[in-house]
Amino acid sequence: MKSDRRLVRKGSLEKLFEVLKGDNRQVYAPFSRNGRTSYRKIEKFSDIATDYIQTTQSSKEVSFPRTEKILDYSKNADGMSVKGIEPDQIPQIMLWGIRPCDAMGIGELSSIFNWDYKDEIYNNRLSKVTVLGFSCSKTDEYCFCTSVGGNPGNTEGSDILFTQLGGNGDYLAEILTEKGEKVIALSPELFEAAGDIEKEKFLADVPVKFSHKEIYGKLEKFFDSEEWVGQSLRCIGCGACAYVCPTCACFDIQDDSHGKLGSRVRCWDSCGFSLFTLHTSGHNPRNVQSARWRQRIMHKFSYMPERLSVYGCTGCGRCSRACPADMNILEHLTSIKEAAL
Amino acid sequence: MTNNLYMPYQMKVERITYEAPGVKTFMLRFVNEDDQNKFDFRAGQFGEYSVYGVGESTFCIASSPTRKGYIECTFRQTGKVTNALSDCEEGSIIGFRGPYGNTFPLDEWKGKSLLFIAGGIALPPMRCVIWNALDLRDNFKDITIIYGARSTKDLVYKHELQDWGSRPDVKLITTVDPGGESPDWKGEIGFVPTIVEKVAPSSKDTIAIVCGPPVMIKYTFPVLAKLGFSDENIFTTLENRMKCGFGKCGRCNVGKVYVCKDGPVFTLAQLNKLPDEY
Amino acid sequence: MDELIKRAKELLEAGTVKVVIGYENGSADKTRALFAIEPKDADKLIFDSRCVMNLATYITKAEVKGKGKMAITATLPVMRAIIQLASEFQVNDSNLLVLGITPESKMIEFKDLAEVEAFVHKYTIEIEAKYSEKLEKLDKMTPSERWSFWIEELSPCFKCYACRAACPMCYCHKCTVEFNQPQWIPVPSHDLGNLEWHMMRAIHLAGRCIDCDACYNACPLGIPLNLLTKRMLIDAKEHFGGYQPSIKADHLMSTYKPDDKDNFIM
Amino acid sequence: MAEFEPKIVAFVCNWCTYAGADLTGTSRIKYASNVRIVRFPCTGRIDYMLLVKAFDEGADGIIVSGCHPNDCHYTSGNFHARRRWIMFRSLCDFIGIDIRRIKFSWVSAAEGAKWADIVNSTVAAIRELGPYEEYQKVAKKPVKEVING
Repeated sequence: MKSDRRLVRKGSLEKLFEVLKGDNRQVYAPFSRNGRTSYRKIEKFSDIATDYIQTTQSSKEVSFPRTEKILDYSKNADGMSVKGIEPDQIPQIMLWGIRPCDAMGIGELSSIFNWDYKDEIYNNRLSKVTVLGFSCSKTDEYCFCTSVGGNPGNTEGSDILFTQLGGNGDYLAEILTEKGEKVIALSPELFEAAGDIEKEKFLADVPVKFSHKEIYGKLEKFFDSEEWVGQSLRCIGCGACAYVCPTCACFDIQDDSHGKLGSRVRCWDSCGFSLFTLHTSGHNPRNVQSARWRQRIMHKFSYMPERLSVYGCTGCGRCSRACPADMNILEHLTSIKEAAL
Repeated sequence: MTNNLYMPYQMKVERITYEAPGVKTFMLRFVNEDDQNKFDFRAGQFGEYSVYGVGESTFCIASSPTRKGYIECTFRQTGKVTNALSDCEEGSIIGFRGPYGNTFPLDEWKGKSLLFIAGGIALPPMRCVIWNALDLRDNFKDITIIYGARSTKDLVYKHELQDWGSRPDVKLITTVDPGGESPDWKGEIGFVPTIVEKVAPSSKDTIAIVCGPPVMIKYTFPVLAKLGFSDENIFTTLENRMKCGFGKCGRCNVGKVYVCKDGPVFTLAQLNKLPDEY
Repeated sequence: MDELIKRAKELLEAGTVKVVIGYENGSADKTRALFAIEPKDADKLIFDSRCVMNLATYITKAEVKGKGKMAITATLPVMRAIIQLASEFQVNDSNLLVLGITPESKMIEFKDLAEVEAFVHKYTIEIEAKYSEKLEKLDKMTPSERWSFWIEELSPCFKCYACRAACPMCYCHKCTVEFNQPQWIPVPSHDLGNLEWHMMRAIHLAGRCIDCDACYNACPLGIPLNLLTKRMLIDAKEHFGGYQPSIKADHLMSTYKPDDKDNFIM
Repeated sequence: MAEFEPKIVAFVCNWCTYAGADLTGTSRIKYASNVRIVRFPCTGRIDYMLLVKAFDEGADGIIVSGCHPNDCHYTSGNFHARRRWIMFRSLCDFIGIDIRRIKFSWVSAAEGAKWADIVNSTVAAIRELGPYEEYQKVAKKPVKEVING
């Protein structure tokens, strides 16, 4: 649908926040703590962090929590009773202040959970989320959304996209979906008519560093390259990159038991861990860090495009910012682009 | 929730058979009759078996799809879940979800001879196909089974081996590794590849299905090639670590191929195209 | 650090070592580990105040160790880690050469690890004032307040294990957290799983932690988990007379004194 | 509501305290029945994680007991254990685990009466403190449905 463009006064944002918070809805927004920003449930408008280029953690945790119950069980005298999770236990969530790259990531994550088998647990949770995106006016050297099909004012994935018109100005609101319209309906008076606004001039400038098609083509023949070994030598094999990534979906399934009661949970896992693919026999198909690093890159830029027709990277640059060993994905992709076959 | 992919069927352990040291076969029946009526699978598929409070573990369905009303699985006690399964008694309730993965193309094999080569604990995935083929015996020409284990006590399905051995329409060759024989052992002594070479089954109109430890498979493929089997006519299964079973959890892939969805059954021709990461 | 570059080149050219581990410029204003294998790679070596990552974490990494004899640019915390690792038989003179950097930023090349130890022993491990203050503040709280503090502080932890990966002392191929028979520590990251993981890590580092803050620096969520190990260090000082890594001496937690404190035992 | 009965897990060594507890019984000394005893070869074998697990599974208090110094069946197991207890106790205190709920003692095979005293006094102390709800709230807290609030 053609997006409806409205103007929201700077002072109206707080009013909108108050409206959104009510009536069995929760607002999740960026919150700063220990110098890091992540999404959490916000009660007070003033708690929302504003001074960030990109949040430390992606908003993935809202639709794909790091630990998520998939069933409950209890042992009793008659045997076993097992119960699934009811969708109405999940509240309506307003996801406030996410960047266009994160919003694009929602689509990529959804493709993983919906190719072939449809993951209803994920879909249910996502159906309760309304995405209120905020365009980027600032960028840093880690950003590369424009190289992977995004841009600082990308509307993809958002229900409403807000773009601030200048440093301290009002906001252009692009209402993109039905969910977005429902938000407007909650307090239409906050959304004024917008004149002709050239949104692009208020957006950050993110230079294109490569084209993802170029990387895709290269990776097809790159599996046995020595480049992986060189790149991964300083990788220390933690899961930080995967856990802050908006599109990494690898998970583990674990049982959590307390006496006769317990639940089965789905929790995040990372292809960077050495035991990720370890067989019970002791055999490990990816037994060196270079194989694990290769899996991370290949999965995002070769396997996903081929199998799911989407890329597994939104160019948010979080993995590079979070990496304790300074593995920089942009730099590594660029060197793959330039490497001789 | 209507469609929770992770929700297992409740299964009752109806019969436990001790197969070999640390190896048991469970016969499982659906607690809910509805589930049983809806359930259907094909030879080669696998499932996720779970003990509540402990976790899930992946292995194949070892019974034939032609035998309705129950499924069987055979597992060796090695990890957390298989140990907990092993502690189950007859009557216990466990979880099972599946079936997942692709299947052995038995329909395409109609009118051909079948050669089964298995080693050790790898007979269970093949047992499913063997019984499936035997139940539809008229569809196939010769059926040959070559099965080897470390020692006589490690041979699984001892009763069925006797059964197959006594059938006129099956040629069964069992073997144990040198030193693994008991005084009354009447089968062959030697490693599986050696025995295959010795038996030298004909490759004419024949499909070879090979399952076993990596080292056995590695040395069996060249023998089969020498006997004239084409890569397209050699089938095997890959076993990778899995959590979900349906292409989401991200750990079983070999390159772009997901063992849980595109496998576990592969022809040698397909395997040759995969990167060396399994 | 021309001296460092020159020496690294010599070592690589002569084949004395196969790899020199040091720092190079990284992205933004960060520095990162450099593995110089060809002599020309050594041109990228740098050293300045931004170089805080503990490089000793790499000397137990199979992919690095597998290259052959290593030389390492080692600041004081790195040297301490090396000595502790040597005392646990993870490195020795035959596979490691130490190019030390003194707190005054002077390079000194050590003949062997015994010399490194002697150098390390010139300094004691002191808790920085800003941390002492935090610890004191915590000590003044009631146990219940501390409990709430830690549950809250640890709640963001998503168990990426960056703290473990960055720690030079966490070199086990299979960590306690990965043992599942029995399942000592719940795998999912929830309050209990996070609490037990960090408790376990702190206690396994008691008497081994050289206080380099690598775990804290690595944590993508900025959790102050180094307070736990610092507390262990203070206790070691109070009860066992202090900790100093040493190749030959007994490990603090695998030895005892007949007169260890026992006023809490009935 | 019925009076709170503390659940107490005692981790004891085989050679001294377990024999001591046995003596308490054969001497017909009556003592509180709130204790579940877990027998170990030596206090040196008692991993601190076991104590944490006891709290996980619902214990309100813990007793750890072994041979007196110099009496260890394996010469020095209890000395090593003592060092670990010092550190463990301090860490627990720092994390905010109520260390009044973890009691350490030396009880020899001849001290049947002392064992009864320790159990009785521990039970009384824990009864005073009440159930360890603070810990149980965390241990049994259902997995968070959505991200941290």
